Amino acid sequence: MSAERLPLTHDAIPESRRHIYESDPILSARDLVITFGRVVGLDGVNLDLYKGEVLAVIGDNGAGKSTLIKCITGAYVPDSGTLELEGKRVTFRRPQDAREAGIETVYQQLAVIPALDIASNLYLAREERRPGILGSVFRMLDKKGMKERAGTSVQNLGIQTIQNMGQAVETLSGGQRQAVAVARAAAFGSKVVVLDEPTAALGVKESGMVLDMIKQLRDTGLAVILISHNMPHVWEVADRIHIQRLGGCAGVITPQSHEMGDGVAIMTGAKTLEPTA
Amino acid sequence: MSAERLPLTHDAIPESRRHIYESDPILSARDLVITFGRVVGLDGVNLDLYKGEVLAVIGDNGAGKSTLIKCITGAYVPDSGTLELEGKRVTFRRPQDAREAGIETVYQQLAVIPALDIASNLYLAREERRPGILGSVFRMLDKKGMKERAGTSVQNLGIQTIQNMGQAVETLSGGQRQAVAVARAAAFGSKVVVLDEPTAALGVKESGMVLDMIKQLRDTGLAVILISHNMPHVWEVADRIHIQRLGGCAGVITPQSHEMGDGVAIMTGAKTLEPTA
Amino acid sequence: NRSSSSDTAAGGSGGGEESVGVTLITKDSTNPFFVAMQNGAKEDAGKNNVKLTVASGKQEGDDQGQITAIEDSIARGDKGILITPMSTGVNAAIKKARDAGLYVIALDTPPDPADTVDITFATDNRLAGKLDGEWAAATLDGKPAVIALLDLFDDKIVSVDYNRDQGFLEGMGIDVGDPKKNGDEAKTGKYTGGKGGDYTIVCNEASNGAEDGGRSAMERCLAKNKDINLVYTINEPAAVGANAALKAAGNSDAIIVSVDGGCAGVDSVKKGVIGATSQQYPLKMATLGMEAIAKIARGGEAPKPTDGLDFFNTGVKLVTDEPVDGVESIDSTEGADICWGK
Amino acid sequence: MTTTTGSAAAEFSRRQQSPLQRLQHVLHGRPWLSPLFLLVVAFVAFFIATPTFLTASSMGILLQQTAVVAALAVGQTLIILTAGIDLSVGAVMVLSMMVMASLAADGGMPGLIALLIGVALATGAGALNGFLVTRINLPPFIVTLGTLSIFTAIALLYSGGSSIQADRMPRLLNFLGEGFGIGAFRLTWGIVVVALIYIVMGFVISQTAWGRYVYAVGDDRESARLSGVPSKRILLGVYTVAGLIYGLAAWLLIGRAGAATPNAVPDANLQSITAVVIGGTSLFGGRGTLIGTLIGALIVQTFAFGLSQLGVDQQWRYLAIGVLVIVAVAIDQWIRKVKA
Amino acid sequence: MTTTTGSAAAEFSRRQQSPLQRLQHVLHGRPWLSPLFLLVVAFVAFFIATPTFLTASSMGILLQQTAVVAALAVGQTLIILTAGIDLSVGAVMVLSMMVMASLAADGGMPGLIALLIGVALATGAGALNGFLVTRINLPPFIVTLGTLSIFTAIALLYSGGSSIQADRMPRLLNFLGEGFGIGAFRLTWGIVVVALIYIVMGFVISQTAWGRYVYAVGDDRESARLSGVPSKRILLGVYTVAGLIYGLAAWLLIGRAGAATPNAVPDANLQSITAVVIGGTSLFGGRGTLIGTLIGALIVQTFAFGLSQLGVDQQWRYLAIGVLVIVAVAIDQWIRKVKA
Ligand SMILES: Nc1ncnc2c1ncn2[C@@H]1O[C@H](COP(=O)(O)OP(=O)(O)OP(=O)(O)O)[C@@H](O)[C@H]1O
Ligand SMILES: Nc1ncnc2c1ncn2[C@@H]1O[C@H](COP(=O)(O)OP(=O)(O)OP(=O)(O)O)[C@@H](O)[C@H]1O
Ligand SMILES: [Mg+2]
Ligand SMILES: [Mg+2]
Repeated sequence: MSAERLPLTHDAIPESRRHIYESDPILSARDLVITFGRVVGLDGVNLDLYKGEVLAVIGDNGAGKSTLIKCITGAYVPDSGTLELEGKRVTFRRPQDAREAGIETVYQQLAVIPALDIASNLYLAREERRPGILGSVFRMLDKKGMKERAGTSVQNLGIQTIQNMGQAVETLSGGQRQAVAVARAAAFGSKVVVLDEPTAALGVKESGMVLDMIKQLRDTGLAVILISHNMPHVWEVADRIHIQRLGGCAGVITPQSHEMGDGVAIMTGAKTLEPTA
Repeated sequence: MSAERLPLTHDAIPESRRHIYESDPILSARDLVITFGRVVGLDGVNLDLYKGEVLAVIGDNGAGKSTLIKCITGAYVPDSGTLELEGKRVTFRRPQDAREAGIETVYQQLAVIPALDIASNLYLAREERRPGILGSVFRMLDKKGMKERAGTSVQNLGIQTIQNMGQAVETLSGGQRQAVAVARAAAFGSKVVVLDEPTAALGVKESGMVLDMIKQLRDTGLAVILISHNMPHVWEVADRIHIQRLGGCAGVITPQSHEMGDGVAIMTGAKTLEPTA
Repeated sequence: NRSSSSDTAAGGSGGGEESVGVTLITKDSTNPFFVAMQNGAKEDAGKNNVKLTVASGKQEGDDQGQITAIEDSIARGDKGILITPMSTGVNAAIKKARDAGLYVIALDTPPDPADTVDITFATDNRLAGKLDGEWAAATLDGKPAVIALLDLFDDKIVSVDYNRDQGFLEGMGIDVGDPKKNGDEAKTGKYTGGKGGDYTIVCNEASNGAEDGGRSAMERCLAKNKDINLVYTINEPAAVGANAALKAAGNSDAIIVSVDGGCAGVDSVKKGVIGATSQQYPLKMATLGMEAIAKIARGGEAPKPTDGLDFFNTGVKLVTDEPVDGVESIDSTEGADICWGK
Repeated sequence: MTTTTGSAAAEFSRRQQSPLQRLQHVLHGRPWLSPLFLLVVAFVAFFIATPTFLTASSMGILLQQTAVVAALAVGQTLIILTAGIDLSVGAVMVLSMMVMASLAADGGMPGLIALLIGVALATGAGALNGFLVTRINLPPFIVTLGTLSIFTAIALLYSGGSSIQADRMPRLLNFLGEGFGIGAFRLTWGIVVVALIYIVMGFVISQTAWGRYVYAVGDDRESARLSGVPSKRILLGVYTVAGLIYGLAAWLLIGRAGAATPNAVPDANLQSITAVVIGGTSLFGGRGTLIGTLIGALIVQTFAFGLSQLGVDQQWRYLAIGVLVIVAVAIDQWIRKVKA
Repeated sequence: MTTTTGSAAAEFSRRQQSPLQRLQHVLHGRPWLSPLFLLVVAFVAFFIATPTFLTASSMGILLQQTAVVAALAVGQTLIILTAGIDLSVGAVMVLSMMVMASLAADGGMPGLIALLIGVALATGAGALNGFLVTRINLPPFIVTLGTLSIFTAIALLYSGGSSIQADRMPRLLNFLGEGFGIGAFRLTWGIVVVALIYIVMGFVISQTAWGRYVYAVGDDRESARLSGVPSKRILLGVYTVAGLIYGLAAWLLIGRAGAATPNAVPDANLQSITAVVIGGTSLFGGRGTLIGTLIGALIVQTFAFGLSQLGVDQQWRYLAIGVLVIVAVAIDQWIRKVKA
């Protein structure tokens, strides 16, 4: 049933991590196309994602990275193209569908609710109920518990400047807000975690902690898609790198097969990647 | 009339650039304090900015960087503290006041109008009118001219993926949107340009072009405040570095006096800066 | 009984004649008075081979709605218009219609000036109020009157509102100040109707002419003075609401008077909820008006005003089961037979 | 008192708070305190100005007069919290009222069945609004503007414009108008029903996930959607629940008016919206409380009642209410903005 | 045809466009095309259904019937573009009308002076709304809900509820009701004034910086402020200009009704808002056009007129208009969403 695998540049993947690519991809996208009026968003993009790997997506501004992951996570419904999760065809009509299938996403625009506080945002659509009859019959939220756990999650990302966990998210600094979104994805992703520029607004220390978190997620067997403009970050954590260019895919490389400079050159079109067999 | 200068670590500034500090600061802030309910935003911050210099502001997430520049540019009115522009006391009640005084700002949240197109956003509150009677009497906008010039400005920042200059800003990618905001500040700043994380969403090439732009602005005699989490960028372009920590200023260093690692250590509180005489 | 209308209709109308377009324009479509008028007219339209279009303002005060309806009627090529004019604001439009050759009959409310329309089929709202007042004064039999006035609106001033209210006070023998302004009379003094006596006006409250509004209005009046013994209401729905409030407050002595004499209202008289109500005949107005227009359109003669009046009086009768001397009235059984003018 | 997380944050907020700042903080968390303050002021003022205002019987009446609008305002609050608006609230109530009354009076149905059909109809009407908002993606203002005309017209056509008196209906339909009380302070069963509606819905929107979704959808619908909130289902639910509440209000209104009339509460939409907004709920969605709405409804009614007790003329009263609306919200803004 | 910038972008958009996509693009740039389409459909349908609809005289009448609401809707559009709403539109107009009529009729003032005072009063009333919105920072809904009551009450108290006939006023005040025409197609000077208002304001909001600020403030007030747009001044200006337009509408209305009546056009607020929204303007601000508003006003009036020519009864007409409002906006949504 499942789509044919995309070719892998096996030799460029270190021995220690080859086992990842022995099983079938957890997520495959084929020929994704989306247009907005006369603007072309995606122009037939293919993507394979394996359990336990970090797939980075890089590309110029406006290359279609965010559009690509939106099509994968149900935020956009592509005009054409197919999606397979664990070998089964899926169509996500809404982000909720993708979430329920185990794909957790941090969108570039963060998707936090300004007026709700940090804990409410972290647990949004994942609320926990009180134990006992209050929870089961009256469906009462466990506000206190969620607040405490939210505090821990955010601190785990190194954000220590939040003075009041009951603060509305709209009053947070850009980086604090991003930390809330990232903490949410990390807490709830069960199969795939998609991060669209998760460290853009974060400080040095906080970024480092997010990278650690990504590695942890990968090690527990989740698949991670990381979009970033920070090449050192990408080269540090990625297993493979999908290069997006002008709405299409300009090729997939690995940190081992190519230098950062090459990656940047390919993504800006200064160099083209010869198709590998 | 004007406030006493803050001490400068003169010896840490390269000979070639010392002349900058001979004239009086173009902008001085003293004892800025702002609170939001029971949240402390700024806790008595001082800042001097000189013509022709790039002053970087670094600090952890939530350290008060954005709050600081909002107080300087009229977006917030501080609870107490004074502001001097070219030696004269000023109070900015609205961003418009600061703009009219020659301070152009890119806020972290960008402040673009989603439904307006790129050119309209670039020229917002700076519109150009048609020549002749159409402009002077009928106050008709020079839409075509603005559109053309806007196209050039955005391309100068290396953003080549914008397919249609009439696109509403809400349909742009995160980086494209940021480029629009940066292009605006660059085009109109006459004395001071303030950039709050201008490269957060930008690609490698585009970031490089923004750094070049900053240097250009500095060379033409403008003062630039740059907030960034990207230490290599900061160390590349900054003349001095203001370190913000927990709402206060943890000290001012220069790329020559301190290593990046030291800067990060100070900003996270791992190290403290001995007050220099 | 409908004999009056079918008599006249029998003369000319036959199946073969071309139908005559008539538009009935009321003030609104929710006041039971106008609803009765519309329904009655619709039922009788076939008899005269009239093609009737019913229109109205959106609500009381909607001059523009009536003007629009008049223009629509002209454009449609109707032969005549029956209208309860909202205010003098529609006079110009009526003139336009007459200039265009339409025969315009005012119903219920005479326009100001009266010759704005071809003829008016109306009742006298002031007289309706007056009958209530006279009856109430006589019924009180010299006792002091503690009066609540439940008017129509507080956000608009309309002629029915002050005509009925001020007519009632005049009937009681109380001096009204400005006859077109509610609430500017002295709050206490002597009434001269019946045997005469002291009066106190507790309140003027707007009821919106509906049960819920009538109830709220009455409650406010009662909070000010629980000894109210005479309640004037703009129409019977308001009276029903007032009665509910009185009952809840344990006040069973107050007399309620009202205007309209609709079928439900007469029933309320029979049950003793309302002491007396001035009955008007909207249905009669509408059917007579339609007949007249049909007749004229087919070359017949125009109707004439009632002798001594500048309008064709369709009459007002006081309906009560406790008649008093000196005030002519009919009882509720009789009133029920002719309610709304059927 | 403060849940400070981590030492850095603790260090951050070491400043002392002035009493005013503390007041502001309290108000920030409980935005309905400032309308409450206004309500109390109004009570004191009217108490001083007129002896007939603060009496047991007056208070009972005030509550009864507030009941219907207060009930409608619950549905309106839910909808406004989702950044919508409901102009059809009165129309739905009237339609439901006419249907339940006529089924019982003319159709000879048992009261309970007529009541259930009437409430179900209102629920369906609400669901129709919700359907148009979520499936056809129309702005709520448009949808309810349209259904306002539609439901009103249907109610008029169905009832032929005439009203149905209470004595023709079974007791159940009138039951909410019946009262009980201690001395002169009389309450009706209708007030009890309204209180229950507030308690239940207050619990639901503040303590359950559904309630949180209502706020989230109203504050930022796209972000809520991206966060996995089933925003369409929530919206549909909100409109449906609102319809159900309007159905209950219809029952209430029969008891209150002692009749079912097609022109009852003609300005129900403005009245209910006014209560919601005076109660501190934002018309842009996502911010507000039910308790605020209740206070808002009470404020308007208190003013109307108090001014009438003072014997103020009708047109002047109309003017005063206009001023009140503005002043109430201005005070609210001012109190919240107080800064040390 | 496309202003592609740079080769990369050119390469990006090399795809062919289907005709449907092109249609969608056209509609995207001119959102008023879809209400226009509906208007045309309505014209054709009524033309077929009744002979009295598409005649020269009927068309003249249709325009006259639309004029007042169309004028009010210009002010309403401006305010809605700033994410506000004006409930006081009818009240301001009526107050201004009563004052200008009574100054001329009872006060014996020359027509021009009475007119100017009346229009100035309306402008002032608009400015008061604007002041409350910008300085006291109140939501426009609240402000205009309050001033709706206030202005209405003042107009009633001032006029004592009685109307003033045209023959008591100088000709100038009636002038806009006078007509001219070619054969049966008669226009009034009022229609000319309305056309001028549309042309002038259409130019202002689409071609000047002020117009652009109106959109910017409405779309995102905080961003506009941060961009240096003097948002308070713009808002104050918008409300003031709207007031001025309502003053002109008052003049128009005297001519149209041949009298000044204190209760005229009681649902002016809903009518004008309906026109704006059917015309494709978003109630959340920042998106919309004046030409759309004009078409919106025409659509509603066309339906009402056409149905009445068909002899449809009032209640059914209300129902039909309700359906129309929903269908009109639904079609609009649908057309814009068409995808290849
Ligand atoms: N809703 C939309 N309507 C029109 N154009 C759109 C829309 N969404 C995206 N685009 C366009 O599609 C292209 C790809 O955008 P996308 O957000 O995927 O870029 P990106 O690779 O994520 O860039 P960045 O690094 O700046 O975030 C851009 O040119 C953008 O203008
Ligand atoms: N309007 C507000 N209300 C309450 N708290 C606020 C408000 N604005 C800012 N804060 C708080 O002030 C602190 C400083 O925020 P600021 O935005 O200045 O941080 P920053 O240094 O710019 O951080 P980042 O690098 O993440 O952008 C944060 O803790 C934030 O929560
Ligand atoms: Mg992106
Ligand atoms: Mg910041």
